[in-house]
Amino acid sequence: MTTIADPMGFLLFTKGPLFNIAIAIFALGLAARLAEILLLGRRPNFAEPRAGEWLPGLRTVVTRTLPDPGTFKRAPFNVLTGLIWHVGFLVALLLFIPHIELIKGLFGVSWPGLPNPFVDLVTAVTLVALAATLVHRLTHPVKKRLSTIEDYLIWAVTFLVVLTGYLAYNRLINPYPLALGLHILTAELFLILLPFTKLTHIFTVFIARWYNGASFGRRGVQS
Amino acid sequence: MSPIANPVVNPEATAFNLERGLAAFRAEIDGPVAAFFSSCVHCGICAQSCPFYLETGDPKYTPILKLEPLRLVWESEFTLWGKIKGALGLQQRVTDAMLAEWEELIYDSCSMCGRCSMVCPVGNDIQAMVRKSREGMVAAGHAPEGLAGAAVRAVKTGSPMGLQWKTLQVQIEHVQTSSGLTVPVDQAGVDYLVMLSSMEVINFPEYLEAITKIFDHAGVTWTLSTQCFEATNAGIQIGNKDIAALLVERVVDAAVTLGVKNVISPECGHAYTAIRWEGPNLIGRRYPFRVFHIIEVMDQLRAQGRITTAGKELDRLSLHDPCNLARKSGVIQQQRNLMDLVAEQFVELPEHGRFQWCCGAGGGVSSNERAEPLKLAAFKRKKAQIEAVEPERMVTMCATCRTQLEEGLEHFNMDIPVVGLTELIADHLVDKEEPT
Amino acid sequence: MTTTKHRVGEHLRDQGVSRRAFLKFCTASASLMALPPGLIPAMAAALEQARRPSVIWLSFQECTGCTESLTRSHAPTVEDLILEMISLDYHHTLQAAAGEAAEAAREQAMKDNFGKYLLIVDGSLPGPDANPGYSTIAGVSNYAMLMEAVEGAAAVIAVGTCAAFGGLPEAAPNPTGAVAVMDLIKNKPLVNVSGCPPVPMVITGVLAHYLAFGRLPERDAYHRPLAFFGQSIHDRCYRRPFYDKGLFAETFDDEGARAGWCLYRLGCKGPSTYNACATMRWNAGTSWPIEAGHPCLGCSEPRFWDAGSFYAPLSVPTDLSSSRILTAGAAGALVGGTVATLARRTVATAATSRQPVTADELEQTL
Amino acid sequence: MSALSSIPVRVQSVSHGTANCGNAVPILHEVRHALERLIATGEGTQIDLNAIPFGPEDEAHLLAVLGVGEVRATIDALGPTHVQETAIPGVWLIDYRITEDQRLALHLDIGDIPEILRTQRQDLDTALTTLDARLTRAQGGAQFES
Repeated sequence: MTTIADPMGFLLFTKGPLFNIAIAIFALGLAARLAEILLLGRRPNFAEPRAGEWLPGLRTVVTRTLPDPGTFKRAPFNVLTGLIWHVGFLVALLLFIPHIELIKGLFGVSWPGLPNPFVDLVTAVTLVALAATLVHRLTHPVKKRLSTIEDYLIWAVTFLVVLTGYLAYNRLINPYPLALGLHILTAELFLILLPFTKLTHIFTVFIARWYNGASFGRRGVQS
Repeated sequence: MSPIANPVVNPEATAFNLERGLAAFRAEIDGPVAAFFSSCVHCGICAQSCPFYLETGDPKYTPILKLEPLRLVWESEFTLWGKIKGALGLQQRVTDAMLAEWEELIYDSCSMCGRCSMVCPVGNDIQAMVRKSREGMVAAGHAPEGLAGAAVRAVKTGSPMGLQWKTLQVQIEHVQTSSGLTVPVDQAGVDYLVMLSSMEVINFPEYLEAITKIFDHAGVTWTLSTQCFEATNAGIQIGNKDIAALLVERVVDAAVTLGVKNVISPECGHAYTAIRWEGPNLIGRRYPFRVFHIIEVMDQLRAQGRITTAGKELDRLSLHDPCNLARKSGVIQQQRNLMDLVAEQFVELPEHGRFQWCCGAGGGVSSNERAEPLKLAAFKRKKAQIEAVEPERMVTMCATCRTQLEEGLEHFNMDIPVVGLTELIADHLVDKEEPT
Repeated sequence: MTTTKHRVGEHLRDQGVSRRAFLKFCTASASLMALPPGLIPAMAAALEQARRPSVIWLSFQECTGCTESLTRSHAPTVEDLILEMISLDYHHTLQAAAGEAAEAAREQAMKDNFGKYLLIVDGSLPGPDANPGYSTIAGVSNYAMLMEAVEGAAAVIAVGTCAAFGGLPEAAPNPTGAVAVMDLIKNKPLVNVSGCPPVPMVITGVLAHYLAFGRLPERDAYHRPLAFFGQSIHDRCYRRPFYDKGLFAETFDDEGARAGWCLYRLGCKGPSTYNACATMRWNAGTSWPIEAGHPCLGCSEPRFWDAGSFYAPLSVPTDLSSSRILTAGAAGALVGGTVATLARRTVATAATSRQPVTADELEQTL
Repeated sequence: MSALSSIPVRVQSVSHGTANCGNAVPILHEVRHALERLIATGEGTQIDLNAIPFGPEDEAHLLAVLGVGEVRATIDALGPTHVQETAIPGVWLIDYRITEDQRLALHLDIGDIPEILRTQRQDLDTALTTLDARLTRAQGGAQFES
């Protein structure tokens, strides 16, 4: 049956077999990707270190979340829209109660959520900020030059995940099983694409920041 | 791992080619490179940290874009996804033409200042990857002529500028005459082996006299080595570990011959990072001595109370942190401690220390004649910083930075002299005559 | 049973129903059909003139819960009135006749009212490809009986989730090869009154609509009457304000449960379930599952038996297995490990076979 | 599973405050709009309270706000129907019940007088004949039953 004719069938397909396929591809792809990185490792470093690596590495993992004041002054729009939508996306992903239930179902861990209207507002802001990042990508000479088809694909998938979530929550697509099914479907697309595209940065960013912080930290610089 | 001469060199064949370059790129890929490329989201923030982009406005100078050849090698040969794409014929490959196009990006428009590595939101150490990319560029025959020439001269004459010991000898005699002190040469078992940079010897001869006075004042035992006086490393600048290792070995050999405990890198940025951080890895073993920058040594002496100064400079002084020394080596507070000894009015540039802006001449840009216009363009960022605080003089501690600052300020008709911090300290040592 | 020649108005007048009583009946019916009160006069006029139709009720793979729901509905007077308005000619559970006499009554009604009777079905039935022996009546397979009866039907009403969507018999692994009525009937007007069981007033509401307007009501994608299935339980739930505020019961015995907070986290399927429980309620309008403190099971939706645990929140996948994720992750680590090991070898090979650069070579380029 | 008796059962009343009355207020606003329309155009409105998702305390809250007015009538047709004017003139509460006193429907009627209270025009057709018959019988001295 088609999606329109059988929305509940569509929802159950996305919640059942497709979810399993998506999570399997995600887990496989991500584990492969992380193994690729971590097993490559680093060559031994014989230079006398000025300081340790672990703490500076961990510090950089945290501190790179916010820009230095100079960069913020030079690229406030880029920095702000990026920060806003990332924070919004994470709030919606991790603090929306239905999502917490999903994570609890998957991994057995849970935490307190935020009131739905607050998450709803955050989601709306996230959508606006995401739209702004697209405009910025299409207009700023550097981003225009850097961007590949993959960048636009990833933007589209990310935007659609948030948009369908917003539409489903606000029940702007009817019937609801169709709306929820579309949201789950786009989220699964996101999961499937994650290990094979730059979406991997969600996980590798911690490794990259750590390597950076460790390398600078070893030389006595807080990076 | 000193370089082994290839036994089957065919003089007819081109020494460098794409395949050799790709092999060199491949040999550079490690976990951090994979993590960095996996994490880049094309946000473009690195461009906001690059003087070459900011002052030209040309997006091709975006730092991460300079790494495209290395990224392609990584993606096509080191990722499952790239291999799948390759099997489907969808994977872009590095070509000789591409490397030719990238030569300007990797050499002329990058001073390896590392500012991009400091601001990248996902933590990519872009500067380190430019260094790695240069390995592939050299092996593929796409290194700039100016850098290749410097490397050849460094290997063949012992100095990238072709400077001979006999020239230095003349200077030593001049210093001894003017200061009345002895410049120790080939003294075994002393605390410090002092290395010099050719540019310093030629452009800023006052440095040698300054350290002679300071060490005499502080009671430090030290020496120069006739076996090797050159601290700079053209192999690092061109980006070739074989040449670089050969040059590092010379320093190590000299230090070992004299049995010194410490080696002092001069007022030069890349010489310090070359010998301090890259050197042991280039030769594949730890040193039997420690390495310090002259600024570190002076600050240690200051902290030990072995440097006593009198009087202060009364004019408004500001400080340029060399990238290699500050951001890339963590020597940031030391020069400020020393400035406090001798400066009445010290003003910081708006962004300094680890977030300072490059003068535009590092990373081999100054040895690459072709890059002259870009070098001058990048300097405008420094110029704007200097204009913001309006100092009467600039102080720095790297011969390359100092030359660039002098030339740049002169180009823009700004009457701001540049002085080396070591000389400034030497000028204020007690129980010495007024400087001439 | 009385003759079908009568019009509804006359028939009721004969039963001694006054105008005010009729108006009251129409008001109740409009309320059942969720029609706006403003339409009551028009509806009264239409019902007055309506003819009493013959109704044949077929029960297949079902539990009689739907019939129970209807006959035990809270408003017997109104139910009586509606049942007065139809001529229920065959319902093997309710009718007095049994055996061959019952089947004869069915045959007769079908013959007499060919093309005009209303066919009501409850229960799913083994499909044409399944073993017909799983469910027969008087030796006739459900499939054969349905196809025969549908021939002369003016419209079909599938009552209950089994008839509408296959329901429990169709749940995995569906041993009887059960199918829904709508899977077999494509060329007749059909309405699905789903629910396990359906709200009784919804059944009578659909009948009243058919009587008053001579056609089936507007339907959704699942052929359910929009008047009753147009809005989800969630949208009509009196606990919705708690959902909107983010106040949830997390166990059946916590403060939130006692304070009547939203039951989403206890597995309520209200957001994805379309039914009239929230406004019509059950048991004489006394209460309904959510008001009683239990999450909605989603019984009026297709495949609700196979939609995961009744007590798992809607956002949780139906077929969770963390071991599957771990297996995939382990496989990925293996693949990645292989790739990385090969890559390390590539690096090592490149490093050892790399031809060192010499100053002589560089000099040649100058 | 443990025995049912091992499950502690506590009956306690929970004070909801106004938490469960969230749906009464929108209805009151709807009544207000209907009143404005009645005043402006004379057009009446019926609101079917069965179609509103009411919590246990919504209805009580709504009726408490509307209050009790002067008129109270009961219609005996198909069970009792209670018509009650609220304290708001023009707002009537009509409670349709069947003989077992179970509710069929609950309406708010915003108008001069609810339709069901009026004499039905169609019934007037029989008014004269009914009266004439009774007159005849009255003149004959017969006793009446209602």
